[in-house]
Amino acid sequence: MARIVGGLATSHVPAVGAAIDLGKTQTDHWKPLFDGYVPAQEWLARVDPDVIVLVYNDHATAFSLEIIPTFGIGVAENFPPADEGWGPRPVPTVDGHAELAWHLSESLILDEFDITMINEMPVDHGLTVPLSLTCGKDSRCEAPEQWPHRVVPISVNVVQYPPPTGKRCYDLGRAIRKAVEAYHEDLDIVVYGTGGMSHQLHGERAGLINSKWDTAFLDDLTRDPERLKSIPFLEYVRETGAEGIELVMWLIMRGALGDDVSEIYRHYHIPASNTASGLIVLEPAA
Amino acid sequence: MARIVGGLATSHVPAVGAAIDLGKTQTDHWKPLFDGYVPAQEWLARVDPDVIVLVYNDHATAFSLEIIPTFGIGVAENFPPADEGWGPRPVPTVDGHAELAWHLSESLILDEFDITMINEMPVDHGLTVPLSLTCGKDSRCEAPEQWPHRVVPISVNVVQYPPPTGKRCYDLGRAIRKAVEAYHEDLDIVVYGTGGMSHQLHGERAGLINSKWDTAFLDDLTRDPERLKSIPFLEYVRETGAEGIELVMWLIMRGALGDDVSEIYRHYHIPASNTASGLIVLEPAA
Amino acid sequence: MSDQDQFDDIPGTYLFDRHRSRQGYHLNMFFFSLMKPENREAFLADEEGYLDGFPMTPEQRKGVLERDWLGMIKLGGNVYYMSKFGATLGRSFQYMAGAMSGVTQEEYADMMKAGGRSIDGNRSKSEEN
Amino acid sequence: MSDQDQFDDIPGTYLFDRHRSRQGYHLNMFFFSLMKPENREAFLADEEGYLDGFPMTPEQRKGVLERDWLGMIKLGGNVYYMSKFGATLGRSFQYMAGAMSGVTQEEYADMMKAGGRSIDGNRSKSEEN
Ligand SMILES: [Fe+3]
Ligand SMILES: [Fe+3]
Repeated sequence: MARIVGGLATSHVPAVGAAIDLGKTQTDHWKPLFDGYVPAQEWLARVDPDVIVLVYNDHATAFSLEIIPTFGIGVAENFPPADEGWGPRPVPTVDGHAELAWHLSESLILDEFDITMINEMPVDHGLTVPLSLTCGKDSRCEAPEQWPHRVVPISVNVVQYPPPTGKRCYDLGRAIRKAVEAYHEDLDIVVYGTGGMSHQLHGERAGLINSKWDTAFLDDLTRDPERLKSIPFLEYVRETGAEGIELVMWLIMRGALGDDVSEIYRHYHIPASNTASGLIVLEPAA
Repeated sequence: MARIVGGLATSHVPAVGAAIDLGKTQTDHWKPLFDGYVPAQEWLARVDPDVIVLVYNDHATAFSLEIIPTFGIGVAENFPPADEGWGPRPVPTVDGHAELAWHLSESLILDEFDITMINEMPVDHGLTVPLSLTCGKDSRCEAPEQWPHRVVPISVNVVQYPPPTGKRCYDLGRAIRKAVEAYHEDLDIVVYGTGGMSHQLHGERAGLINSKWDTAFLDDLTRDPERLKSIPFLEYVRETGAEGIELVMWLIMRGALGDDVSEIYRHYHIPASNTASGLIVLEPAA
Repeated sequence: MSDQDQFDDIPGTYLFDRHRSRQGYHLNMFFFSLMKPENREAFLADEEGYLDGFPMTPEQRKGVLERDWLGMIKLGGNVYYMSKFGATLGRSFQYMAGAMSGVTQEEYADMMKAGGRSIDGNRSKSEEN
Repeated sequence: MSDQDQFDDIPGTYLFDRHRSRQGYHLNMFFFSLMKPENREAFLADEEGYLDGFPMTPEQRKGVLERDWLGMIKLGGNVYYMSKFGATLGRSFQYMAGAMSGVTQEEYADMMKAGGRSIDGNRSKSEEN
C-alpha cells in the first residue's frame, strides 16, 4: 500500500528558475533565497519518495482560453518542459507515473471530483521551478540529466476566474490521500503545493506584499487549517495580491496530509522578483 | 429570474442524423422513428424556450486522449458542427449563450463541481442530432439557416473509463437548477439529456438491445429517480451494452427538473442503426 | 469477483479503461487525425507512409492495413476513434459492428430490425446468462 | 457591496473574470501564439501582418504595437498570456510590472528589495485603507 510521507509547499517564481538556469544562485542578491532551500533539499533527500504528487497551476501555457480545466491530472508517461516565450528551460523531461495517475483519476472521479485526465501537457515554471528548488545539490541535480523523482502533476485553474474554493481544494487533498492509501503498490509519496505567497503581477498595484498575512497563513497551515479553508477568493486577492490566489493549491497539499501534522521547516524571503517566496515542509503526525 | 420549464431526453444516433441529411425520414424504414418525434417537436414549439442547456457527450471529436474533461461547459459565442470523418453535417453553427454559460460556470464551481470551461468546441452528432430531431417541421427547420434556440452545451465524459457516477450526474443537474434560478435575466430554459438507450457499438456483442431494462429506466425517470441514481457502471455496461452508459446524462436532465415531475410524452423504437432509440419529455410538477 | 473481473466477465465487450487507453494511444490518435480532410486524403494516397507518423505497434499497424476491426479494438482501439477510420473508408458504425460480430452488414441489419441482439445469454461468461 | 463591486473596489487590480476573458479573447490568443518560436519570428519580422491573423479591436492592436502594458490589461489582457509577449521582446515579469505601475524597472526592483508595495492603503478605494 502506498502512503503519504510528507508535504512541501513552495512559491514557483519564474525568475527563480532563470536564476538557477543562469548560474546566479550564489550572487549577493539571490543567495539568501537559495540558502533557505537547503534544509528542504536535505529533507527530501532523506525521505527520498518514490513519487511526488505535484500540485501546480498552468500559467496559460499548456491550456489557453480554448479549454480551462478546473482540476487536471497528468496521466502520461512524461511531460516536456514548455516554451513560455524564452525557449524551454534547460531541464530534463519530467517522468510521470501513469499507473498511479490513472489510479488517482479513477478513485477521484468515483469520489465525485470531476478531474480532467490529460496526456499532452508541456509543463511550465509552475511545475519545474519547485523541482529545481528542491532537487538539491547532489550530483543528480547540478546539471540533472534526469529528475530524481517521478511526478504526478495535478493542475489547478487559478488564472481564469472562478478558481475552485479553498475548501474544495482541501477536500481534493483528502480524496488524494484516500486514493493513495488504496493503491496496490508499496510507494512513498510526497505531495507538493506550489504558487504564492503574496504577489501581484499586474496593474498599478503590482508588487504588493503582505508578509503579516503570509506569516499567519504559514502558521495556520499546521495550527488551524479550518480557518484557511474558509478564506474567500476576495480576501486572497485583496490581502495577498491578485496572483496570491495560488495559495489555494497549498491547501490541496495540506488536505492530503491528514488531520494532524508537524511543521518540519519553513523559510520566508522577500523578494523573489515580484513575489514573497515561501517554503514549508510538513509531515503527518506519527 | 430564469427558470427550467421542461426536460427532454433522447438518443443521439449518428445514422439518424444521416437519414435527416439525406432526406430519408419518410422511407418505410425510418418513418416510424421520426413520426415518434412529432409530439416532442410540437411540445418544444409550444414551450419555445430561450435557451436549451444540452447535455451530451463528445465522441472523440472535440476531445481526444490529449485531454479528457469529466464535465465541460461551452462558454463561447458559437459552436461549429464537427467533421467526424464524413465532412461536417450540413446544419447551422450552434449559437451559444455565453453570459448564461459563464454564470453557470461560476455557480457550479462555487458549488464544488469541477467543470472545465471551453471556448473552442466543434460539436458532433451527440449535440446536433438531438437539435435536428426536436427542431420540428416549421420553416426554420426544413433547411434551417439558423437553429431556433440558443444552446449551452454541457459535455460529459462517457468514452474513457471512468465516467462520472449516476449520482454525481444527478447532483450536477440539481446544481444547474440552482444556478439557473439565480440568473438575473428572465429566461425560459429547457434541459436536454442525450445518448443511450441500450446500445453496444463494438466487439462480438455489438447490437445488444435490452428493451425491458430501457423501459424500466423510462418508467423510473418519473417514478423512482433514486433507484436510477444508484445504478452502478457495471450494470449499465452489462445490461444495456457498453455504450449504454450514456444514459447517465439523462440523470443530469432529471436532476435539473426538481424532485417532482410529470411525464408528458415518450417514444421508444428499435432499431436506430445499432441502437434502441428512446425519447421522453418531462415537465416540473406545477 | 473484483470490478475488473466482473468487467472481463461480460462477453464480447472491451472496456476502454486505462489499460486499453495506454495500449491504444497512438492507434487512437491515428484515427483521430482522420477528422481533417487533408489527412484522410494523405492516408488514402499512401497508407504506409501516413502510418509512419504514428508510433503504433506492428500488430496495430497490421490491424489498420487489414481492416481488422475487432483486432483493432482488442489492441486498444476505441470504437468512437475508430469510426473516423470507418468514415474515411466510407464505412458506417453499422458496418463495423457487423464486421466485429462476424456477420455481413446485411445480416447484422436484419438482426437489428428483428429487435437486436438479445440480452439473454449475453450478460456473463461465467454464469452463461 | 456586491461581489463585483468589492472586486472593483480593490485599487490597481483587474480581475480576469468572464467580462475580461470575453473582451480579451483574441488579444490573449495572440499572446498565446507566441509560445512557438516560429511565431515569435514571424511577429518580429512583420508586426502588422502577424496581427492581422487575430481579430482584436483597434484599441487592443494599438496597445500591442505601442507596448502599452497597462492598457493591454485594461482591454482584457491577462498577465500570464501577456508574459509570452514580454518574453518575445526580452522583457521579464518584473519589467512589465514596473511599466504597469508607472516606474522604471530599476525603481520597481528597489521597491521590491525594500519589502515590496505595502498592503496598507492598497486594500480598498472606498475605505482608503
Ligand atoms: Fe504561479
Ligand atoms: Fe453517443
